[in-house]
Order: sequence, then structure tokens, then C-alpha cells
Amino acid sequence: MRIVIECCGASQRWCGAESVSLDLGETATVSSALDRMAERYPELAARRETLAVAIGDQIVHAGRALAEGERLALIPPVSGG
Amino acid sequence: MRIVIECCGASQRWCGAESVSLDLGETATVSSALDRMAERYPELAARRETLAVAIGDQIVHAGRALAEGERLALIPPVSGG
Amino acid sequence: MSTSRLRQGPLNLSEWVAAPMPPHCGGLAFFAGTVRNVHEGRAVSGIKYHAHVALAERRLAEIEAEAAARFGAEVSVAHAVGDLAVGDASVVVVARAGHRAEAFAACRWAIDTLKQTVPIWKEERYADGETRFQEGTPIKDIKNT
Amino acid sequence: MSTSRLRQGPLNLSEWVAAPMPPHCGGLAFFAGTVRNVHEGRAVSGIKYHAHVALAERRLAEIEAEAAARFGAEVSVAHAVGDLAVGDASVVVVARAGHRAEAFAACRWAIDTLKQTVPIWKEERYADGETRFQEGTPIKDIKNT
Repeated sequence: MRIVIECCGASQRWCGAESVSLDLGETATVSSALDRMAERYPELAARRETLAVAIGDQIVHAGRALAEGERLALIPPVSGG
Repeated sequence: MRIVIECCGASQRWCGAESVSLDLGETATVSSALDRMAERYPELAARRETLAVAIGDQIVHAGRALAEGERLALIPPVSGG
Repeated sequence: MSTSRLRQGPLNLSEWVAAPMPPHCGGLAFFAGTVRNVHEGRAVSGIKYHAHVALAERRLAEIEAEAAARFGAEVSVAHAVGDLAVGDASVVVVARAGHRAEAFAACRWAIDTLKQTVPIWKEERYADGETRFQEGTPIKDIKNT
Repeated sequence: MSTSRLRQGPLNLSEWVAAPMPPHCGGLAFFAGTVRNVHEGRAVSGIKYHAHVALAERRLAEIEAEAAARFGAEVSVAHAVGDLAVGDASVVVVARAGHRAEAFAACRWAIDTLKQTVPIWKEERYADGETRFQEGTPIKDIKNT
């Protein structure tokens, strides 16, 4: 399946793009999408444990199954206020 | 000597007046003025330990000597805010 | 705006947060106290605030200076005198500081201290027409708070 | 006024304290965060705030609801997005409650929680022209604060 990852905040710089398309297997999860991103972007890999993923208006857990065409948002450490 | 006591807040009710004149001896202090007030106004006597006295823009201590014509302000427990 | 810290009638809250923020400050904490419609279970229709003006003005200024010294914050305080209705603002404190911890600490210290050290008295007016002074707390020195 | 809690550009502080005080409330605590001219010793000329809009809006609303549940306060929060200059307000929290203790507690909890749970990012612009995202803290759930 193909999904799109929107890179929020500093993750735009780590990935060098505002969004990234990934081709993943049929049983892909949030975790496997993050694995693929970490392989591709070393700056992301170093921060893997600090990242979260949102779909729509909710944070999703690592085991959540993905569906064709879904849009994920990569949520790096936050600094609002 | 003659002094004037201005009754602030609830002390107006305890004394039944906005201000009170007292005739005191030549060596009168803040404390002796409060003694005289307590003799005259029983509702004040019951609260003697909770009262403070101001002259001008400062709280004065009990032993401060008074002078002819001074104006003292009786400061009952405060409730601003 | 008067430089007096005692104001006749209710305070206008917007006035107190409108000043430009100093460029080295990152946090503004503000507190306003307003007249409630109930006190100890009794319906309140308004409060008349009385003050010993000279001593109150001096102490309000001292609270600002002491808050600056203790917390490194820029603090302004003001208190209403006269007749206020339910919902009217009787007291404001604004504290500007480098970060929020100092701003909150200075703001909280200033309002807590004001209530114990400034010669102001609430005369409550109840719905049934009776008026009564609140009991209050013996006045303290600012240094002892 | 928009019902959105994310606003384009700097926030107007006066707007947030102008609403009439509910008659059962006696205390209003307010916090505003503003852009400072320095961060970790470096001269800052402005900050661009980025947000994940859908998640940020949801979480800001949840902070208001959770503050009401925890402290019995009426809480409103808002955050700026886009380019802000030094002195501009980026975030506001207002808490109205029966007494000052709950108002302060709700206000402080809301701003502390917002900083850890809402997907917003500061991109600092320095006096020398460089821009950099602040490091930040891994996003938490509101229930875990």
C-alpha cells in the first residue's frame, strides 16, 4: 500500500521535505512506517523514541494497522507556549 | 493633650462614630489611647488584640508617644481583595 | 490613567494587560478579584470597599517593590474603593517576568500579601438590604508574609 | 471572535479578560506567553509557530474540559500560529473560578499541560538571520500530566 507522511515541525528538516510517500506491505502498521522512515532518514532514526504519529485529530499507537492512501502526521517533540 | 481617632472599617460600627476625640495625659502613647478606647467601647475591647494604629501613612507601635492634636487611625482586621 | 493604586469604582480589566510587553519578558500572569453573588451561603447584591487611603497607597506601592525584589518581576497592583456590584472587579495584580514560574509566583504572592497587609475593608450588602463588614484578618507587615 | 483556538498572528490580550465575570465567580487568573528577545543567550528577532491544526485544536479543547473537571474552573485557551515579533503574545490561558486558589491552579495546570501535549512548534529566527526549531519535549497525553 501507499501512504503519505506529513512531516511536522523540525521533522521537515530531518527529512528534507514537507511530506513523504511510502510504499509498504499489506500488513503495515504505524510502527513499520516509522521503521521505513528511520531507515531512510538518519536524523529521524536518532530521534525515533521521541516521535509520535497522528492520523486525523488523534495520536495513534504503534500497532495500529494502516490502510491504502492514509495520511499520517509525524509529531516530533513539541515546543508550543 | 487632645487627640483624634479616626475609626476605619467596622470600627465605625463598634464606636458608633467615624471619629472620636480623646483627652489624654501628657505622656500618652498609642497604647494608652487604645486603653481609653477599649474602656469606652466594649465591642472594641473584645477585639483589642486584633487592632493596629496608623499615623499618616505608617503603622505605629504601641509604645509610640503621642503629641497634642495628632490624628490616629484605628485599623481593624482587614478584608481587601 | 491615574498613578494612584486606589481607584474609585470598578476596575477595567483590559486596561491592565494592554501595555506592551518588555522585550526581555516572556510571561505575564494576571489576577482579578470580582464581587461574587454569595458569601457564606448568603445572597450578596454588592460590596462597598473602604480604605485608609494614605496607608493603603503606601502599602500597595511597597507590595510592587517587594515582589520585584523577591521574584525579579515587574508587578502592578490596584484596588477599587466605593460601591461595586456583582461581577465588578475589586482588585487586579499583573506580573511580567522572564518566565512563567516567576510571573505566577509574583502574582500569587502579591494578591495573598495584599489581602493581609493593606488597610481595605469590605462592607457587604445583602439581597435583604442588610449591610455588614466582613470579619477580616489582623493587618500584617509586608515583611512578615 | 472565531471559535477556533488557533489564531493566525499575535493574540490580543485585552480580548481575553473583557468578557463579563460569571456572578458565582470571584477570581480570574490569566497567563500570556510572549516572544522574548533572547533564548539560551542568543538574540532572537522573532518566532514562527507551526501547528498540526486538527490535533492541536482537539487538544486545546480537551485542556479546557479537563481543567474544568479537575479544578471546577471555566478555562479558555488560545495559541498563535505564524510569524510573531518580539513582545507579541503567542499563548493565552484564562481561568475563572469561585476563588483564587482554583483559578490559579487551573491556569497554571493549563499552560504547563499545553506545552507538553499540544502539537505546536517554535521556529526561532535569530538576529543573524538563521532559523532553528527549538528542541521541545516528546508529546504526552493530557491524562498523563
